[in-house]
Amino acid sequence: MTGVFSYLVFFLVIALILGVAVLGLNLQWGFTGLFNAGVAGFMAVGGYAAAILIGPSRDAVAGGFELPFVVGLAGAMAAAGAAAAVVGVATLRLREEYLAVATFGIAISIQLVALNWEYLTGGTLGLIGIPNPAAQLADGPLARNVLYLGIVLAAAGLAYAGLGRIVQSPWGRTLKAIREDETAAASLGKNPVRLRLEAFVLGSAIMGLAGGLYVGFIGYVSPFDFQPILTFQIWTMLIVGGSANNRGALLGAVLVWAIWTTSGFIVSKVVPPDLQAQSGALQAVLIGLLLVAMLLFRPRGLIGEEEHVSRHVRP
Amino acid sequence: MSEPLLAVEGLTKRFGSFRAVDAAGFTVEAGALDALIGPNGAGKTTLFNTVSGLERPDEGHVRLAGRRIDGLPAHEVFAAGMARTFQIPRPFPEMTVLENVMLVPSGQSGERFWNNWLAPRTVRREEVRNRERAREIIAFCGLEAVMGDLARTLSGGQLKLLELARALIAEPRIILLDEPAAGVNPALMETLVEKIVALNVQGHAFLVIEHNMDLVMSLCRRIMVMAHGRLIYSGSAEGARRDPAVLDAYLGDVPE
Amino acid sequence: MSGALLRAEGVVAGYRPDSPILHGVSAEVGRGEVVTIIGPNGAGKSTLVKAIAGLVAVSDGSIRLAGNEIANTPAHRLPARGVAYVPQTDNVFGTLTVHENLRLGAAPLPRRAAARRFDAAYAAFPVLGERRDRKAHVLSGGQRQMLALARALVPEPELILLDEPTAGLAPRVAAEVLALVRGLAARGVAVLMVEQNARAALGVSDRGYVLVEGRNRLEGRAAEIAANADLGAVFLGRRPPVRRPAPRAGAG
Amino acid sequence: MFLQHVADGILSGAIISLGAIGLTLTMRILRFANFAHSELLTWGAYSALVFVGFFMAMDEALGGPIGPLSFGWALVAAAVLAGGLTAAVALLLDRVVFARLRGHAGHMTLVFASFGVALLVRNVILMGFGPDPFYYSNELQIAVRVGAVRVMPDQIFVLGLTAVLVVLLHLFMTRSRTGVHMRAVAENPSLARTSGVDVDAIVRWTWVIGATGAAVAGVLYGLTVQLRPELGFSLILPLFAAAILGGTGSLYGAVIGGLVVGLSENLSVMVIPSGYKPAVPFLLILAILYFRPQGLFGEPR
Repeated sequence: MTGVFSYLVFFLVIALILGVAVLGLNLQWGFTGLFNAGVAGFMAVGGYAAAILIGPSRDAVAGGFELPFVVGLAGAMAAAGAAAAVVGVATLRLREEYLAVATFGIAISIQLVALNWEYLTGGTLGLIGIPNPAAQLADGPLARNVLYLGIVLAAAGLAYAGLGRIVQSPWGRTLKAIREDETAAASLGKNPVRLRLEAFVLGSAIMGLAGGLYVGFIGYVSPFDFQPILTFQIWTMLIVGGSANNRGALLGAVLVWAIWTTSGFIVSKVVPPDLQAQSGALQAVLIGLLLVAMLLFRPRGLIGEEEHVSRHVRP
Repeated sequence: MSEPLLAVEGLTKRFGSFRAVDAAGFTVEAGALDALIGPNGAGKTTLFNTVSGLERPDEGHVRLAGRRIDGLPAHEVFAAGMARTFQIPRPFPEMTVLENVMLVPSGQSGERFWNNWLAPRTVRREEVRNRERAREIIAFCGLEAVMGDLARTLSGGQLKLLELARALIAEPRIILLDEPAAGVNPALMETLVEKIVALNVQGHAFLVIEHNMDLVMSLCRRIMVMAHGRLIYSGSAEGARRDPAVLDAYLGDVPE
Repeated sequence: MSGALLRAEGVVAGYRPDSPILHGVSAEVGRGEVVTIIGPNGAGKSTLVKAIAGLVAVSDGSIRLAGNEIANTPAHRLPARGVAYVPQTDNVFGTLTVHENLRLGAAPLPRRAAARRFDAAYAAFPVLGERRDRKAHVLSGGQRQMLALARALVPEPELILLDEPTAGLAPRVAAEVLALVRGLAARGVAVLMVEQNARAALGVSDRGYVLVEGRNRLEGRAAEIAANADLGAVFLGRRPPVRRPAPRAGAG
Repeated sequence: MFLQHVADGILSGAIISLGAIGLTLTMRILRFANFAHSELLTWGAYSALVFVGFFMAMDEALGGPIGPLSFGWALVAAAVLAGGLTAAVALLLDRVVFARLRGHAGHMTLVFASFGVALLVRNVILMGFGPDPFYYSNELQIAVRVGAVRVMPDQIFVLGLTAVLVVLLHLFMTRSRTGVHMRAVAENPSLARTSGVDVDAIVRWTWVIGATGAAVAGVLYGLTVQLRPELGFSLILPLFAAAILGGTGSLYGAVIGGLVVGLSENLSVMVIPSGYKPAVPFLLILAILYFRPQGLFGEPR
């Protein structure tokens, strides 16, 4: 029974961390219509930033500032936001496809930096020994994980509440108007470039937060934690849950992560261990099918967009 | 008082070698209700687009209450006090009528991201005021019954009224209406005309592109006629009907 | 007019089914006849030719070509059935050469039949032959209009639909284009033309229709329509100005 | 060294050009950025591998090398079949996924779907063939010296074939009726339609040409480098860079863009650590979007 419980805790920690990233993506795609093909890259930037800020000091590697976890998370958000600003300034004025291409490119480039800039990232070995903030307060792995789940819940709750509030603010209303009709919004006095950039940077910062939470939980960071498949998983979570709906985003995260881990479990029982790569591929095919099928047959996701007026105006 | 509300001077907009607007010049006085008419392809909508900042002029000046606004992006022209509507209405379809209108006022502090966190009370106060104002204007435009409906569910005529409401809440110095009556059924058209006249009586200035000539001739005090990108007539409706150049613009020249 | 090639009757059409632009328009064109449609802005003139050309959905009424219903035929099938359409703007392929533009005209023809038609086109429009391998975007406005006409004529259509063929042209060039249009009819082609330049267009036409707000208003011989005293009122309205209270000065 | 990098750059640039031609055509005619295009290279490369095995099983001699080249007629025949099969797959994908979304959904949904399709294709290949690399031939080749540069006979073949294909494509686009129609649809679909062009047929032709080019590029990549399931994935950025550099929709732009990308990648190792080489196309894309978004040869919009 404790086995099931501890697995459930572990499952929820990861699912909710991914859920935070999905919330960030939802701000970009769901509420602003920005296509970010480099989610994993922005999470990686956050993960590494957090690791450098909170990790132990080491020879031959930068960082090791041993700062508090919260500072690490703030740094994760700032670093991912800054990366987004660089890409956004170049592409947000142009055809929307170019943002997709550029974000895809930055994710690849970030991975290259992670692999090659050993002084900063530890190269292929990554950065290890990142202190888990829950470990200092709890004894034993289960208690630690439960406590960390609390941290993740708090972070996800904050992101959810904060985003919920901001998308219903005049800021969010303007964002939505720009998504619907940029020309009309501009001729009603709104500056599309500024707002898009803000939403893109904020969404990416939230992805960075997810990256920081992930690193704090598993205790190390390496280039192999933020593979391109992660971007697909997060996209699928958003599409399954229903974009432009934050409840849908979290629901999609838990649901798709459940499908992913269950399928991984089944595949590992069925496929011989020497065909590991193939079993991973089978899982990826499942995700791909799910994404395409949702787009074709239920494009609004499980929970579609909600109609909401400014939060100060609800009856 | 010597400064006209809107002054357009030598305005030219080229697309390739084609001069869609060709050295157009005119003024609109405060409190005016002027019409801009002309045959298809005369450059009326391009003139609107160029004046309202959606297109950059190639030559010429536009002054609004004395201030140069040519070359400014659309959102800054709007902030300077000029609102416009579109020939084919451009609502935000997935937003309610109320949201469509509340969106508009410039300089809402809640439009700045951080103000929503740092000054939530100011934002709330403004929103409440904004909502009251939006409700009044929506009611004035006769859209009270659909205030909470998504804009995509509105009829063509209701969308025209929504566009008018969105323009009104900004309290612009001048409103450019691009074919307010196109695709509107006669009953709603009466309402629309009533609203425009009532607003004009209150002092709002309008410049109207309209194809329905009976409407233009009865609604507007001054008529400007545009042909081949140029302004060829400015004066009364009666005069326009008798002006040979205007007739030529509509019916073409007799070939030599 | 009983032997009309094109007979449109009670055509209801528009971009959105719930708000049609044409509310039951009828028109006929015979072989060798030039027919012009005029009317104020928003009358539905262009919509009518687009509906005949298969670009706008027809929700009611009929469009018959030599007795066969062609309403809602996919646009790309109409050239093979003898209907050519020249739009008002963007009516040549600027990135293609003059000759390649003519090859587009041969799209509905069997491959072998084309070459002879090109020779005929260059004979009819010598100016195009001189610029055979130039990209179309370097042509002047009048030359473009000729190229658009030449392209439309390559498959030897029975009916040609022209949407404002003189728009944006200098008066002298416009007159040349209209003379060409008259020449088409002399070869037995039926021409249906929308024109802004009503007097000039009626001057080369046999008959004319006046549309107002998606309905037939006047029809008849071209000269009669051009001479109709009501024409100005059709375009510029007839209702007297309404008296309104004076505005409050200076406010707003 | 410099000349060697130039030679290698032209070679990889040639392959990128072939792939980018199809990508730029889809971006222009189908009007969306197809992230699945580069997976067609992988598909083509692997299906040629299967056909080679098939021919070799029929007659061992077909695998024998042609002259100084490392491969035999089996690969030539296999490449032709792979081109056909890849075109068929592209048409199938269009029918099942893209055509259903075209016109209804927003065009970014198409981009989105192309991501899903790319993931599917890549992982189906990974499932079938595993992660280890394959080669068409185990023959060793002796490099020939051309001035200061060492090249393999296969590499000369790749360059020659690419040049021939580009010339053939040019002739197709300017001489054949379908080619002229394709260019017309790319410029103005509505006018093409009213001139009597069946635009749906042109869309199918676009897929066929793009996919065939992709398959050949994939085979050439497999021949000069190796076959890996991530072959196409690693080429996504170079292909987009070539298409955007050349000005979206321009065939010759894509060819020159491909060469620029290949050369920049290979010359970059002289200034930056080679581990960063795959980021070069991204930097090119950013630079071009900053300074000349219409591409090197495009008209400003």
